[in-house]
Order: sequence, then structure tokens, then C-alpha cells
Amino acid sequence: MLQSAKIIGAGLATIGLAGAGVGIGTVFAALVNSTARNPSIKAQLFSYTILGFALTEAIGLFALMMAFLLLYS
Amino acid sequence: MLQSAKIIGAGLATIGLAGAGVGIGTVFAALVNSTARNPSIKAQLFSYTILGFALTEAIGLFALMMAFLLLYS
Amino acid sequence: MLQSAKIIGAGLATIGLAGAGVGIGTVFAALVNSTARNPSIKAQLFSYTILGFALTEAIGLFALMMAFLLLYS
Amino acid sequence: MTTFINTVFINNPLEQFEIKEFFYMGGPLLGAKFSLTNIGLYLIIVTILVLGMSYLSLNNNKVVPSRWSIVQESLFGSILNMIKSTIGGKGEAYLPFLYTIFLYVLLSNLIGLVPYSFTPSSHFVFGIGFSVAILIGVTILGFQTHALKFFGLFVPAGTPLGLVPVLVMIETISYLARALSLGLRLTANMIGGHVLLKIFSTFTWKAVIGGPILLLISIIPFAFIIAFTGLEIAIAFIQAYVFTMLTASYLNDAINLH
Repeated sequence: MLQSAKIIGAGLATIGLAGAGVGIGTVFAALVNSTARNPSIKAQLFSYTILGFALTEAIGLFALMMAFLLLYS
Repeated sequence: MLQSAKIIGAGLATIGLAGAGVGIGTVFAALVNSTARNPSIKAQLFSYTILGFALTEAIGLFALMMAFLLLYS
Repeated sequence: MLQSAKIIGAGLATIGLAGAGVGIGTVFAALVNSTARNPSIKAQLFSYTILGFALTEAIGLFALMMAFLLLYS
Repeated sequence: MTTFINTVFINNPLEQFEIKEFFYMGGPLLGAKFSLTNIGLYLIIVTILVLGMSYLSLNNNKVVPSRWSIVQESLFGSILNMIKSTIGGKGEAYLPFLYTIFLYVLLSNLIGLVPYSFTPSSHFVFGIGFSVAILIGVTILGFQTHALKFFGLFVPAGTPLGLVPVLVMIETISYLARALSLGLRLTANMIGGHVLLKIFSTFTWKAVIGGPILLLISIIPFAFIIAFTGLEIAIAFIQAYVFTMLTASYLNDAINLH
């Protein structure tokens, strides 16, 4: 019984990844838009995008870590 | 009982893919907009879009991976 | 029975992280867009972004704290 | 079809992170307990790699740089630029510290991609140990340079008076959450990436030995694994860069107080 609750809990926690997917899409959309607008500072824009991607990915993976935590302990 | 919980858990985990769907749509929308605005750097924009698509897809596959993990172990 | 409810509750609470993911993505998208539009005040824009990121992350971590609260007490 | 699929997982995909002891010395008599585990071994290997790389690029102090020293100098230069843009002049004192962090985290991420190897940075002890130590160090530095003015960090400039108590509470929580989020970000990325690789490689292996039709179908997951390994290498670089970048911005908070 407890094991089945763990599985359902882990399944629920994985839904948190949806937000990270939307966030990363938005960051790269902004990169593409702003590179078209101002291609001269491509490098600086790309470094900000990579930073934004990593921070958004972190939140998504917090949810995944929570799912693993629920599943295995 | 456990098998039914696994199936429900996998079903819930797959909802995480919704975010990746929205994200990829946003990235390609930005590609279309920015190509109209500045067609000269189409190649650079396309390479950024493919990178954005790959990274957003990775998040979606994390959710799918979690669903498989719940379903089969 | 109670323990399984705790686990499912914690799983539900983790879904709150989705919002933080979207929020951080939007903040960094704004940073990338605005740096392209006006690169001279990059430093000021970056410090506002870090502030916005910290506040959005705090909200996401409130959700995570709530999940831990449900799980362990 | 279903019987074929549910034999996919012979053992748990999380097994790759288990710590196995190689040999164990000492006992109750000696008191001191020494055991070399696989995470210990890989940390030693990464340290040897970092030192070896620096020694190689030393090029016994010839004026003309060898290829190795060019690699190290360009890496040094890029981190110096990053520090200059994040912290400004005063941050250059922390260049060796940040350079070592970047190289160490990068090599421990990359060493995990070698087949049959172990990723030290996929353990929470590695990530969170680093980030808590960094945060304590930065806080001590902040107090040392700014004494009591350091608390000004928790009140962003230009907030209306009424909002201050709420904002201070949120800012302190997010400041303390930095200790966990910095390390957890690195570790969670590594764990998630490797578990995904493990699952897909088992899936493809089952498809390959599953029969001629499945052999043809297995090209798709195999191509995906190649693409994902490339992505995993990129993520190893990105995570190391972001870890250093955030450490630099935390140092900036301690030195320049916003």
C-alpha cells in the first residue's frame, strides 16, 4: 500500500517539470528574437541565455529530485 | 494493487511533457518572427533554435524517462 | 494509511515548482531581450534580473518547503 | 510484446551511483578506519588530472608556450574576463579559487561520461559540500569586509518602507537557499542525465537482441543516445560554467553589496 502511494507521489511530483520546459522555451525564444534584433552582441546574449537555461533547469530538476526522494525513501 | 499504482503513476508523470510542448512551440514561434525581422542571419537563428529545441526536448524526456521508470521498476 | 497520504500530499505540493520554472524563464527572457535593445546598461539589467530570480526562486522553494512539511510532519 | 518489454530493467537504473568499497584497512584495534571507495578513487583521479594538466602546461618555464599552456592560458583568460565582468577589479584576487573550482567540477563531470566509470559529481555529498562551504566562506567574507553593513544586502535598493520587512524575510530565505540550490543544481543535472542514458541504453540493448525487425527499429533509440551523449557533454560544460558564474556573483554580493 505504501509502495503504491510512493509511486503515485513520484508521478505527481514529476509534473513540476512542465514549468521548466515552458521556461527554457521562453528563454531560447528571447535569444532568437534578440539575436535578430541586435546580432552584434550575440556572445553576451548567448551567455545570459545559457545562465537562464541552467537556472530554469535547476528548478525543474528540483522537482525531479523530489520525485526520486518520494519514490525511494 | 501495486501494478495499478504503477500505471497511474506513469500516467501522471507523462503530464510533465506538456511544458516541453509549449516550450518548443514558443522557440519556433520566435524563429519565425525573427526570420521575418532579419532574414540575413537565418542560419545563425536556425542553429540557436535547434539548440533550444534540443534542450527543451531533454526536459520533456526527463519526464518521459520518469514515467518509464515508474511503469517498469 | 496516513504515511501514504503524506507522500501523495508532498507529491502534489511539488507541482508548485512548475510556476517558478516559468517565472525564471520569463525573467531571463526579458533580460536577453532588453540587453539586445539597450546593451549599455547591461550591469543594471543584470542586477535586477538576479533580484527577480532570487524572489521567484524563493516562491518556488516555499512550495518545496511546504512539500517537506507535509512529508515529514 | 509486453513480456519482452518488462524484462528491460534487469537491475535498478540508479545502481550506477552506489558506492562500492575496494579495500578496507584498519579495524577496532587500529581505531583509524580507512577504506578506499569508488567515489574516493575517482576524486583522486580527478585531482591527479587537474594537477597533471597544470604541470603539463608548465612546460618547464620556457618562454614559447606549448599547446597545453595555451589551453590553460585561454581558460585562465576566459575566467578572468568573467570575473572582471561580474565582480570588477577587486575580484581578481579570487581568480585561482574560481579557476580551480571550474576545472575540478568540469573534469569530474566529464570523467563520468567515460564508459564504465563513475561520476563523483553525481553524489549530493560532492555538490552540496561544495556549495555550503562556498556560502559560509562568502558570508564570512561579507562580514569581514562590511561588518554590520552586510545586512544591507537583504534590502534591495529603493524598496518602499512598508515593504521592507516582507522583502527582508524573503531575501534571507533566498540567500540561505543558495547554499542548497547551487550544489543541488549540479548534482541533479548529473543524476538525471545519467539515469536517462542508462534507461535508453538498456532499452536499445533489448531491442538489438530482440530479433531482426527490432534490430532495424533500434536505430532510432541508438541515434537518440548519440545525440543525448553530445548533449550530456554540453551540459557538463554548462553546469561547470554556471557553478563558477554563480559563485562569482555570490562573491560579488559579498564584496560590492549590490
